[in-house]
Amino acid sequence: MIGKTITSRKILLLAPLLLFLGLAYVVPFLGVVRWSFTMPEVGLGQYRALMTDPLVQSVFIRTLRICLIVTAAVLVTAYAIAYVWVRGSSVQRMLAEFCILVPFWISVLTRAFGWLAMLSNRGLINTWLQSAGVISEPLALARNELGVIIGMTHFLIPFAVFPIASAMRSIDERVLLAARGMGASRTRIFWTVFVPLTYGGLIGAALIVFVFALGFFVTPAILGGGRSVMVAELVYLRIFQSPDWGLGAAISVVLVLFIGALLALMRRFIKPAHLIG
Amino acid sequence: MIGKTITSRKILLLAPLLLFLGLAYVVPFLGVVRWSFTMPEVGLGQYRALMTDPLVQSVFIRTLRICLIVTAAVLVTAYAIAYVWVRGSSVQRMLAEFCILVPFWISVLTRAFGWLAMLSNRGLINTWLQSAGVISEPLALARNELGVIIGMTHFLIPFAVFPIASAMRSIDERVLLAARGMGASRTRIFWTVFVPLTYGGLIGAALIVFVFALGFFVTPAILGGGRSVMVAELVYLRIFQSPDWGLGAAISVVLVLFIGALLALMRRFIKPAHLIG
Amino acid sequence: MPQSMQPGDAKAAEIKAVSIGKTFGAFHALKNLSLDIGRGEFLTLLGPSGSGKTTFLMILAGFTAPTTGRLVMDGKDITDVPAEDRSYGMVFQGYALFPHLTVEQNIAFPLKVRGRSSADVKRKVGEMVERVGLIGHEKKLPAKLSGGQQQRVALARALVFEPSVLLLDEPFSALDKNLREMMQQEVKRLHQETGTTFVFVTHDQSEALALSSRVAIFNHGELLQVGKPQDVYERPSNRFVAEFLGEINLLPLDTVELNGETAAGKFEDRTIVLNKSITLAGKKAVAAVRPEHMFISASPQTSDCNAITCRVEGATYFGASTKYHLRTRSGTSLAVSMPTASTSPIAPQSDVWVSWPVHQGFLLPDGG
Amino acid sequence: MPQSMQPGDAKAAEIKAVSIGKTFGAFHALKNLSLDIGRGEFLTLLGPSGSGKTTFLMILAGFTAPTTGRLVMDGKDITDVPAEDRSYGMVFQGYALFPHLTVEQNIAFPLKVRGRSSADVKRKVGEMVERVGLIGHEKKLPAKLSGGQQQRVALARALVFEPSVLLLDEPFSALDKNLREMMQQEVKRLHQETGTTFVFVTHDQSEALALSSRVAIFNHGELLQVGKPQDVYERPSNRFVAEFLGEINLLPLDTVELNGETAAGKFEDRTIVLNKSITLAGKKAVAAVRPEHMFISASPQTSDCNAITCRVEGATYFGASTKYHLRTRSGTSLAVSMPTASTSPIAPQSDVWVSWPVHQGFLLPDGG
Repeated sequence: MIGKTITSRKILLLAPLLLFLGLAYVVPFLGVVRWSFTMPEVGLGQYRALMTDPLVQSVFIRTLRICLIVTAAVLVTAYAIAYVWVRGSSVQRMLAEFCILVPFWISVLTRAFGWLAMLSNRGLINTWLQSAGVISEPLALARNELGVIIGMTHFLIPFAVFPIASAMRSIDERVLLAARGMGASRTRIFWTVFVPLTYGGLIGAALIVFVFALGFFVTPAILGGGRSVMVAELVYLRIFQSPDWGLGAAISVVLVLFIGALLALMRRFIKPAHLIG
Repeated sequence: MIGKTITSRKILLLAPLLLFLGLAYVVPFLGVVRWSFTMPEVGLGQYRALMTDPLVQSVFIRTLRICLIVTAAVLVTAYAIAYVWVRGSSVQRMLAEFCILVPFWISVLTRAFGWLAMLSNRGLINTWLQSAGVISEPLALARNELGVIIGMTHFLIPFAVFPIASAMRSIDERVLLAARGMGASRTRIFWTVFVPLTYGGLIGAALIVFVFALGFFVTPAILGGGRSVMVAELVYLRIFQSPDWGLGAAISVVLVLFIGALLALMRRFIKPAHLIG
Repeated sequence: MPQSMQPGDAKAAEIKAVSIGKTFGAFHALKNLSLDIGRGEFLTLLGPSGSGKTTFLMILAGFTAPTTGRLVMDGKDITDVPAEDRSYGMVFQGYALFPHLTVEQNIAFPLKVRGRSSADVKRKVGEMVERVGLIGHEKKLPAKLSGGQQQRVALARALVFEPSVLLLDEPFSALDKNLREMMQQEVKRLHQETGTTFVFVTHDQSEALALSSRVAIFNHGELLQVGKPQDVYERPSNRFVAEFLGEINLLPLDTVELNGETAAGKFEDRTIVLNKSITLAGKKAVAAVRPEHMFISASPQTSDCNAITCRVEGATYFGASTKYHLRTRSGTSLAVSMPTASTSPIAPQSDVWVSWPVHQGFLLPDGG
Repeated sequence: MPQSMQPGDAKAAEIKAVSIGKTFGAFHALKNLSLDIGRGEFLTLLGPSGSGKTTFLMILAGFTAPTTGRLVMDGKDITDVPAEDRSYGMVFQGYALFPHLTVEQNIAFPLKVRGRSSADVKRKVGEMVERVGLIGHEKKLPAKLSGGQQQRVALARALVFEPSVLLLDEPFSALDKNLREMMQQEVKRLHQETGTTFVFVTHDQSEALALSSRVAIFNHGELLQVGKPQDVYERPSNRFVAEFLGEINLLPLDTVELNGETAAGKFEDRTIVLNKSITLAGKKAVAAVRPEHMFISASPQTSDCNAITCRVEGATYFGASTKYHLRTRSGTSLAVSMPTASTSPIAPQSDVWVSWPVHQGFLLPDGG
């Protein structure tokens, strides 16, 4: 009943903010777009190279494969963590909170480093297994694609926990009680009531994780040891190690357009509130 | 009235999850802790170095200063964006959503690169100003501490927007109408009603941003051009460029403890729901 | 009581709404509504949800602009005056207290907005706290108060600056029955003490009848009837008003003859005599009688009464009254409500006479 | 109607609650409560919020374990049987429908859980959809239904597997008045048709009186009285029950003398004769009379009536009845509710006689 009337006064108030948003977000991106068409010379040359260069192509395919595996791994783990967070005892909640929030805020690097300490040839796992006599040569756990997937999954879990936990939290406790009262077992309730009611959060989490994984750079660079080059890293290599700024810019533009398309798709299925927990 | 009873069955169900959380989060960190005490030799040597090394000290102080400036800059901007997002017209909301979500998901690198395209000596701003005859020499906008602050602020804004927007969203529209009905001007309502009702979100955002900024690494490395070394970058340099794994591990441990202390402090003031939007 | 809040005070305003219309897109929330609100009266806007009553209140408050029509207060056109300049008191559904301010600060807010001196603010807030019975709670935050206490803070905050009009939007909907009745008496008392014009929105017809000097009944964005509680309850102008204000029995009449002050029609071969509340030019009509105006007896009552035969189908006990469910010979179902104490139990499935005084029945148009 | 759902069906269960206690930390939600629920009866648990009525229902349902005491169903101890094995139907406050399932799928859920054949499920769901009047809505999601329709789905889902007990937790609290009355009749009808034992929780005393075969009144975790609606309304065992079930006038008596079937006491120098509902061994007591059992007249009524003099202070119009606010000579305030039609208007500030039949008054202990 209470209509929000947008008065002209309100629009005047908002104008400087909109100007700021444009300057902070739109203009820098336009700079990248310009570079992609002008470096080293004006034209579509960089986009043509992007379509034909077999190195670039193979990097794109590897990126896609890793991102899909990571998304699946993240969703399963994040669902479990969100479940403990939302429905566990108060001690379990605190523990889950700690596990989710602390790594979320500690730099990517410090955590990737933690994983190296676990997985590298000189790391905990190999040291333990060797000293226990289980293996004689260290296992190749880090600095390859497996390392990338473990590291990325670990990094992305918190981003998926939030939307899933939010969906779980919005479930009416009485709906679950009602199912129990009708004689349904806990397993049945979980699969036929609880999980379907969290689909919104799951879809949101899947899109967030996939998009984020696409733009992933730091963890693969460290854990993959340069052998699992992914798209975002390619941008970095092209810009800072070779002087090929134009191709780097072109890759950036393609990445942004792809992510934009995914977002547009997503808007049709779920509300933004689901995405941000 | 509906008590959640934790049955022993439930605890059994949760046990593997707790085990997983431990393996994924606690053990890797313990590996880092071990390194900090054992490399290159067993003892507190690395922590002693950390206390006395003037390079490490100055890096810590610079980190703290930059993080505080960034936190302030982020809060102001994020508040404005959250306001447009929560209370603007539907077009404004979509625009704000796009501006918040897209950069949030595009890799750190691609965005830092966008800023370089704006701020570098060959970038948009300097090119425009030079061609307009305003300046003859390019301004030093990137690859220094100013560049670091601009890049970090830009990167961290979305993390602050979510908790602030969440606090704004939970304000009862009728409370604002009530204030208007009593004759209060829009400015008065904003400062005496609207802003105080978002304090929870603001505190949450400030802590998130500050903690995140502390662990910051990638943006300063690119935009700062190696001159504004911050703590997390120091970890990286110590581990990958020199063989000083022990000091890197020690710095990591101190970082984690500091962040843990901040989190503990925060728990006393605000609910986790406020932190994650 | 401060001098300025005596009944009949010049501060009470009268408002004329002229041809107010409001559309939200294709939805007509209000259709060409005209209504005069008298100085110092207690007017209740009554209707089901979505009937437009709250939209009208929001237009009165200035929070929503009407699509068409004008609002005139004390002879001045206020259609375009924004809410903050109308200075009406308002009590919202859910109270809408400032959660970050104490009771005292909540009540002081409108005075501070008006730039009153702090001594003045302190005195007025103290008076108001006393008047609504909140002494001892001044320093508490709203979240620490019970529902009734929050309601009192909302009333105090809305009245402290002596507004010329107080608007109340379903203020008691969140309270339980006993508390609701207590707060109703409180609001009635405050109306008498302050003499301010009260405009009250509710969907509860007994609340409307008990509190108001006049009731305006809304449905589908239209104003159906305005009148004193007795008038709208006992002489509703149409079927919706009749049914919304309480249960009613409807007997279809075959032919209706108007006859001076009364009307007569046939129901199941018996002549029913009714008050001629509306003029029906030869159309079909129904006789309407409220359940509490009918009574059950073994033989027909004749003196100034109508009577029909019915079969008892059941009874529902409500404490003070018992409602009997009956069916006439032609199958029309009837409800008769009688004081529990007044009758010996009536056996189900027995045949009885249902009678009612001629002046208690009235005519309504058929199907509307 | 299927054979298996006839009234008096063996499927209806009887439940004995023996010394049930429940504590949450230091809070005693239920204190040593014993109650027998008869086979096929409609028992209502009535009380204010926080009185323990919902806790008791949750213990009956098996969602909450009692701290002390036992539950016995048809002679079998079920205290430790989990909710999913009790197979009671339950209707929750707010319906608790599965939002992702259609009406049909919601109703089919308990049958599928029981592994019924799909033909059986289809037939039973079809029957139930028809019985609750939801034909044409089978494929809709709950969000597309009105409040009343959602309520019907909740009832259908709770009854489709022919439970021996149906538990209802304030099922109508979200509905508006007209719809609530309609759904009350629906529930009453379903109770008669199925013959199942119904246990109903509400805080609305008129709902409790209208629906139940027996009412159990709770306060502060204690069961204060159990009885038929007429018994608890007209012969409450203590002041809380008397006041919670409806308004009541309390006249403090100086001395009470018991005298065979009646008791007599002094109020303002007049002898008041009352039914001796409780035995008061020489203690102080109050005479209790409901407002609708009193009437106002110009001269005292003497035949089997008590009468006192009062001054009229005001009147509130409620449509069917008008409530007069009066004060006795010694300052006790009284309310008298009379059918609006039955009296000529009574002028405020006039002195009148208030009378009531001897059998309508009863004694209550003073202060409790």
